[in-house]
Amino acid sequence: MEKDSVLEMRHIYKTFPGVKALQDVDFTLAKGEIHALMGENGAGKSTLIKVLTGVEEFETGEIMMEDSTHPIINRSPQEAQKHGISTVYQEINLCPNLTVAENLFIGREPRRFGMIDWKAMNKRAGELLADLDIFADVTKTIDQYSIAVQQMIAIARAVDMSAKVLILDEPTSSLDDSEVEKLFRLMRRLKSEGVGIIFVTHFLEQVYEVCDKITVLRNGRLIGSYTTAELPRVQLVAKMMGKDFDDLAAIKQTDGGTGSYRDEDIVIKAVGLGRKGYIKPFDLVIHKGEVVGFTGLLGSGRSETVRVLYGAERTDEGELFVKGKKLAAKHPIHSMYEGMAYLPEDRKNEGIIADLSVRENLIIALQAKRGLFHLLSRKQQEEFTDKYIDMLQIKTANRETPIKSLSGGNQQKVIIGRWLLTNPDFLILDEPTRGIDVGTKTEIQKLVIRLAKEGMAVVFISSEIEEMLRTCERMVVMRDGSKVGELSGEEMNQSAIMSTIAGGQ
Amino acid sequence: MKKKFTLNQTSFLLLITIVLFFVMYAVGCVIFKDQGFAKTQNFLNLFVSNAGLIVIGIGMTVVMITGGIDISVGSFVAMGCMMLAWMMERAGMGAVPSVLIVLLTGVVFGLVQGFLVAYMDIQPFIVTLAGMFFARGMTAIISKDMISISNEMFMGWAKMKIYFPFGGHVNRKGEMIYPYVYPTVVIALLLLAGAFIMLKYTKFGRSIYAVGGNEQSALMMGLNVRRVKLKAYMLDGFLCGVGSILFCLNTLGGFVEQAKGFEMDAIASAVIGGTLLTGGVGNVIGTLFGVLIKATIEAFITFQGTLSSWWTRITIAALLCFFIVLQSVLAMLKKKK
Amino acid sequence: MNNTLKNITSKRLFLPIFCLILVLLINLVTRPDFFSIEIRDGVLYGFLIDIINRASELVILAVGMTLVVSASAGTDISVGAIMAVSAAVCCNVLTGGERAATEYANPLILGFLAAILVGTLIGCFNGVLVAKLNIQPMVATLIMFTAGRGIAQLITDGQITYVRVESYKTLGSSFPGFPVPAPFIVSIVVVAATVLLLNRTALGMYIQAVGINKKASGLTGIKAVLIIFLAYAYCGFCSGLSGLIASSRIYSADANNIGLNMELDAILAVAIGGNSLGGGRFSIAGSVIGAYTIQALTTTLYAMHVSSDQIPVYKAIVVVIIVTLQSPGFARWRKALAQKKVDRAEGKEAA
Amino acid sequence: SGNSGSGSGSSEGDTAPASDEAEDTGSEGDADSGELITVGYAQVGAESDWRTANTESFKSTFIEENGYKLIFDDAQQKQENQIKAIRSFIQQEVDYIVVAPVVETGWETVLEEAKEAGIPVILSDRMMDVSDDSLFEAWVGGNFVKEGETCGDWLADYLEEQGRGDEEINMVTIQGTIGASAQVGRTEGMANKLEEHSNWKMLDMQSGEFTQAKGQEVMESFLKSYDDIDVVICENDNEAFGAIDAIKAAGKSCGPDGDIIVVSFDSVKAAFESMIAGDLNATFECNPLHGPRVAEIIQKLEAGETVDKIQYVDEAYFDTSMDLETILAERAY
Ligand SMILES: Nc1ncnc2c1ncn2[C@@H]1O[C@H](COP(=O)(O)OP(=O)(O)OP(=O)(O)O)[C@@H](O)[C@H]1O
Ligand SMILES: Nc1ncnc2c1ncn2[C@@H]1O[C@H](COP(=O)(O)OP(=O)(O)OP(=O)(O)O)[C@@H](O)[C@H]1O
Ligand SMILES: [Mg+2]
Ligand SMILES: [Mg+2]
Repeated sequence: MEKDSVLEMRHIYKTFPGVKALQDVDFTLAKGEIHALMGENGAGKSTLIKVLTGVEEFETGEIMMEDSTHPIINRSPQEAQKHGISTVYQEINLCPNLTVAENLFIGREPRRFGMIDWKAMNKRAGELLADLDIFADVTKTIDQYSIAVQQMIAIARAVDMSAKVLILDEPTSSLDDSEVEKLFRLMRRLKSEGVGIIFVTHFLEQVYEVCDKITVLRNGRLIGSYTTAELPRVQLVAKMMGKDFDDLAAIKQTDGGTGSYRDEDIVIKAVGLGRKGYIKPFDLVIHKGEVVGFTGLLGSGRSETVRVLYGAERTDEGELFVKGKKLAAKHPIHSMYEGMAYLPEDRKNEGIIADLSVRENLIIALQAKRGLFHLLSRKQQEEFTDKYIDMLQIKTANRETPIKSLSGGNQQKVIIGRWLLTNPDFLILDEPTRGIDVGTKTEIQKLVIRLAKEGMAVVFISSEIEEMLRTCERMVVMRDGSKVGELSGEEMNQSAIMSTIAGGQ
Repeated sequence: MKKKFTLNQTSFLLLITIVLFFVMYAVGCVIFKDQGFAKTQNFLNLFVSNAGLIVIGIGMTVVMITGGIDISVGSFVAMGCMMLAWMMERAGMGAVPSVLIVLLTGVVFGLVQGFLVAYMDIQPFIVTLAGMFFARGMTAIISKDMISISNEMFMGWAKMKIYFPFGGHVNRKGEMIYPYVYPTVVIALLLLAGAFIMLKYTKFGRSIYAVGGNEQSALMMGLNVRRVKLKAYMLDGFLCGVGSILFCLNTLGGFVEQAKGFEMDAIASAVIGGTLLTGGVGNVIGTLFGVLIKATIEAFITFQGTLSSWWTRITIAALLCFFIVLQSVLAMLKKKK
Repeated sequence: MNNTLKNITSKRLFLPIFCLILVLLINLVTRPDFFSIEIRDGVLYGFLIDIINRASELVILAVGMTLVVSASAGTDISVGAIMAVSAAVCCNVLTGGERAATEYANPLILGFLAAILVGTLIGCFNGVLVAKLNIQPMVATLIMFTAGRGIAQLITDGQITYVRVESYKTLGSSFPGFPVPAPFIVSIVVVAATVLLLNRTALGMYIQAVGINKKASGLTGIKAVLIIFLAYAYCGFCSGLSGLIASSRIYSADANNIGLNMELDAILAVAIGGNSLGGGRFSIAGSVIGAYTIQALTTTLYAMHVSSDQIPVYKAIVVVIIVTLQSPGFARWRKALAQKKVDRAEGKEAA
Repeated sequence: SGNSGSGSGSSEGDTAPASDEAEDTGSEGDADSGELITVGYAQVGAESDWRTANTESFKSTFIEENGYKLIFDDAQQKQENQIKAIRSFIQQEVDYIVVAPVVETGWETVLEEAKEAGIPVILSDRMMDVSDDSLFEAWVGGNFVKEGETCGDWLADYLEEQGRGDEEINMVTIQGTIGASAQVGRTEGMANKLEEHSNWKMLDMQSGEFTQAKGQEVMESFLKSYDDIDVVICENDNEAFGAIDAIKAAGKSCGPDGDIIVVSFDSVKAAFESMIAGDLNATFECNPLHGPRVAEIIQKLEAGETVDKIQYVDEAYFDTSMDLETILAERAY
């Protein structure tokens, strides 16, 4: 082993049926280093992490750790933890039935006289979260919190384990800027304590902000390891995609024709719509061809609001008009008949249907809209599937692969495809770019703008404000479950948004 | 922020169960007031006659929390009773070694089932269904004929009464009779308390919940999921051993058809008590009340005393249905709020 | 593309078929005439015919059970009791309420319809409890499991009701001039109709989607509640139908014994067919093979003169072997073993 | 709630029943109501027609007109339920407890509880295996071993009559549910007779679990294993019906004019119909009408008399040589 390195992986090979996920990959992590692992969706980042931590077995290769004289193999995450590797996986892994405190401490609960000391555990959990500025009741079960909070808790758990190696697989995908900032502070602290950190993300700014080194994977192969300072952004992207790519400048909102919408073009009109205890009544109008963003802090109720619009959640006050017709959806299908589509933020629990194939996952919404007895012919199904695999560049062994064995980003693309296929008039996208690589992300943003141009009304939620500024014409600002403002045109900029979010305080 | 006292869904379900039990018992006391439903002894009989079920319900609850199920318990009880009867009556063994052997058998049985579930990844329902067939068949292999127990020490345990110093009444012969329980009740309640503490305050206990809540997550959080499951089934096996001994102290013999359908009683008790078959949620206190509710329903039927056989079944089912639906509706109302 | 799909399905069913063949082959050792089939009285006769004949009820139940398991990740333990109710209703309609009759009091078809209707209604009741009220399947169906035989006894007044009319026995024996047992034909029709229904409509996909992820399928516009309800109703329908066959075999309604313990065999058939009891992906063919495996096992054990009270022990052992052979744990172990062999070979080469 | 059935001693409860009796029960009834003898009856279940008839015999005997109040409990074939029921009867302070035990074992403690409470216990159908005889007052039931022996004797006579007395006779038995006392007793009785006839050969025994469907399945298997079965002994009528179907399906015939002799036990009505149809040769009765006998015992105990501990009910047999139509018309079950 090189001196100073805590972890070395050499010549790692891993094959899934139909996919060579890792081929001859090397990876070295030094002490006190933040090391970015980069690559497109399906490049093999998560797989590399999984074979390291024993979730998956690798075929050949070796893994060396700082203090071991011979190669180690982790057969389970438990063994990996014993070797000082603590991990936050891409898909959040917490037990929904346990409290926040337990999720933080399970397996290493504070004990007194051999018995779990709940008081101490809750207290320490509270401190830990306060440290990270997360405000959550540690005695509540975890399923009562949004994805973002859960992600913070998963991070808190990993961080608290005082490991030698900390692995974060896309921890920031659903966090907004302030949370990301908190996380970075923490990472820097751990770094100064000598912890080696592997950091997977699709946000280039974040990489350049905290990482010392970058390792790039493409199609399961190692492209190279570089020092951050020596690898310009453009080159990084080129290495990831295998071709030159101008990542950001690509899109700019062209015609921000605010106010130029006619009343006939109203697609959605909410009057005093609300849900007691969650969403305070709000009014909202969305026109044909408009992209409206929802912004706010973590847990401000953005997701909840769009769920109410879609009819995924019962409303108990107010009215909703879709294209002038009153809609009281008892079931999402009624909203779908009116031309709505909704991409939920919780991909794992509300998006993918894990054991179904890519094909079935893609066509299922369209099928549901057509009805039970109008089965799409196999040929049609396959045509649609191929079209979207091509259009969204979904990386999959074939169309019959179960969606659960796709990489996170590719799963997301399938779900986006699912809704596009229904050809909606009103499309709700809650964090559509979560976990999607830079290349495709811009594609998706372009797609949204194109669809809007073609006459679709779109609601777009993202924890990344810049992304929203690029795509949206109007922003709805939420705070504590109520709509506190609407910004458009000139007033739509970062600082204005921030001050609206902060509101009177 | 003001911290409101809010019950979460699970404790709410438990509370419903407990309240409904007391309401039901009170109703019984009113309806059958002339027939002695309200006697202390009648209440204690709920425990006396169900000590074995309580213990087995605990084991069932534990495996159900891991997301499993054990439908072999009824057959295992039959086998356990038959083993006890055979060892003491046919092989002339003492009561103590016989009891120990049954306990050991329980643990081994649990070990094998647990191994198949945890390490071979076979579905619990199927493993324990095979266990059910196996135990029932073994019972027949040990002896096709029923065996009556007459071992002195064992009979001594069975007949030992623990009297309460109060609440007595005068019987028809004019003697004062105080309410009593058998040691089986004490054992069952002790185990219940032990299981409660184990589930709430030990690492193993919490791991059981974690595994049931989300196996994949539990694994990724670094728990040894397989070992936890194996241990849960072993504990269940041990409790089945104890349960069958308690059962045998009540029925004092072994025969092939014994405890048929007992697994359904245990599962129903656990579920009525708020345990989810999907795992991750459950509480042994709930299971105790589940048992008591079932016992009370049965007591209703017996006190009523005019139902024909088929009406008995239908009435039990109707009461069960009423109870389960009420529970579910209340839980849904609470969720809506 | 289609070929690869076929490869996967055939692989999926390979193990269950293999197990069935294995069970059948055991007989070759002990009983060479096991596989002989002859025609007696214009009907096929032999052990193999017994198996496909006797398994019919189980096959039909397994079809319904598969859908229930897939859609709700739970089991319907009331199917045996439903069989009893349907038999009771049918016989009672046909005898006009008498305990025995030598001619129909009502047209035969009326009895059949009534029985199947009642089966389906009970299925609907289960469906409402599970789908609408969110009660756990096993507990929801426990209600009918408990009440079913009571209802059947109530209908028949606690006694066995006989329909002593030759035509009533048809369904349980054979159609005139047709050498294949009638129950077998009925079961094959049910299987075929179900497969068609699932594949020609989106129902198959919906059921699986709901079983895998209820929330997600709800958001994509599938009415999960309705789908689960339908699965239970269909299972009730299947149970009603197999109740009829069982009743026709004994031309009577025996509330205590028709369909006794069938629910366990039906669930077992689903599992032996390689389906997960955790819901989701399913294969009807697998369940059907599972059902035949179970009946083959029972018939084999009878043919080997195993006493009926000890049969469960052997059944348990064979079941454990079958499911172990199919289990992921066993596959892992086999892989590890193969790996070791490769390693050793490589080691030799190196040396 | 407190309706006529359960409302003990409530005055409305007694005036409610049929008005045609109002005059003669009017005054007495009220006086009687205090003296009604309460009987707690713990029945096994309703697992067969025989059992239903058995229950009916109690229900029709212990009626208020006869001075009784019956508290009926159905144990659903579970012993633990019966134990619960007896405990409940004790709490209800009934005057007598009647038990038709699910099994013979395991009654010691609960009977002692009854004894402590001073309630006499009477058994019906099955015996109880207890160390202390004084725990129950009397037992009423059939003699299964004797039934088996009667069957053997009948068979010997019948074969003699047919001139096959010295022939080699091959038999099979479709047994009842293994371990049930009817199964044990009948198998034993038949075995006793088998010893007396060296030319009788028992080829096989297999349980048909007292059901028609299983009986048929077992018989199918027998027929495929043995070519020359002369006699089929079915340990209840239902099994015989199944066996007959299997025999016919195999292209053979049975009954008095057939190849195979079929006999069975219990003598339910359907068995008579089967004999009339010429399928079944004979059936041996197992009398379910225990109610009146138990009532008799209770009356004696009330009068302070002693009673016999063991009391067999009368049992007959029926074969195709009798006037079955007439007998059938008179039978209660
Ligand atoms: N369990 C599995 N079975 C089959 N294929 C798999 C499995 N897991 C991953 N793969 C495949 O391996 C490849 C690498 O996936 P991986 O999850 O490592 O990608 P990733 O780099 O993490 O992508 P993302 O940025 O989208 O998270 C993908 O093509 C994926 O389809
Ligand atoms: N930090 C938090 N503290 C307490 N509750 C929270 C928090 N975050 C989310 N919640 C819960 O989530 C509900 C709203 O969540 P919702 O998912 O709609 O928010 P969001 O604006 O989409 O935020 P996110 O970034 O988490 O997706 C709130 O009513 C609250 O109960
Ligand atoms: Mg990934
Ligand atoms: Mg959100």
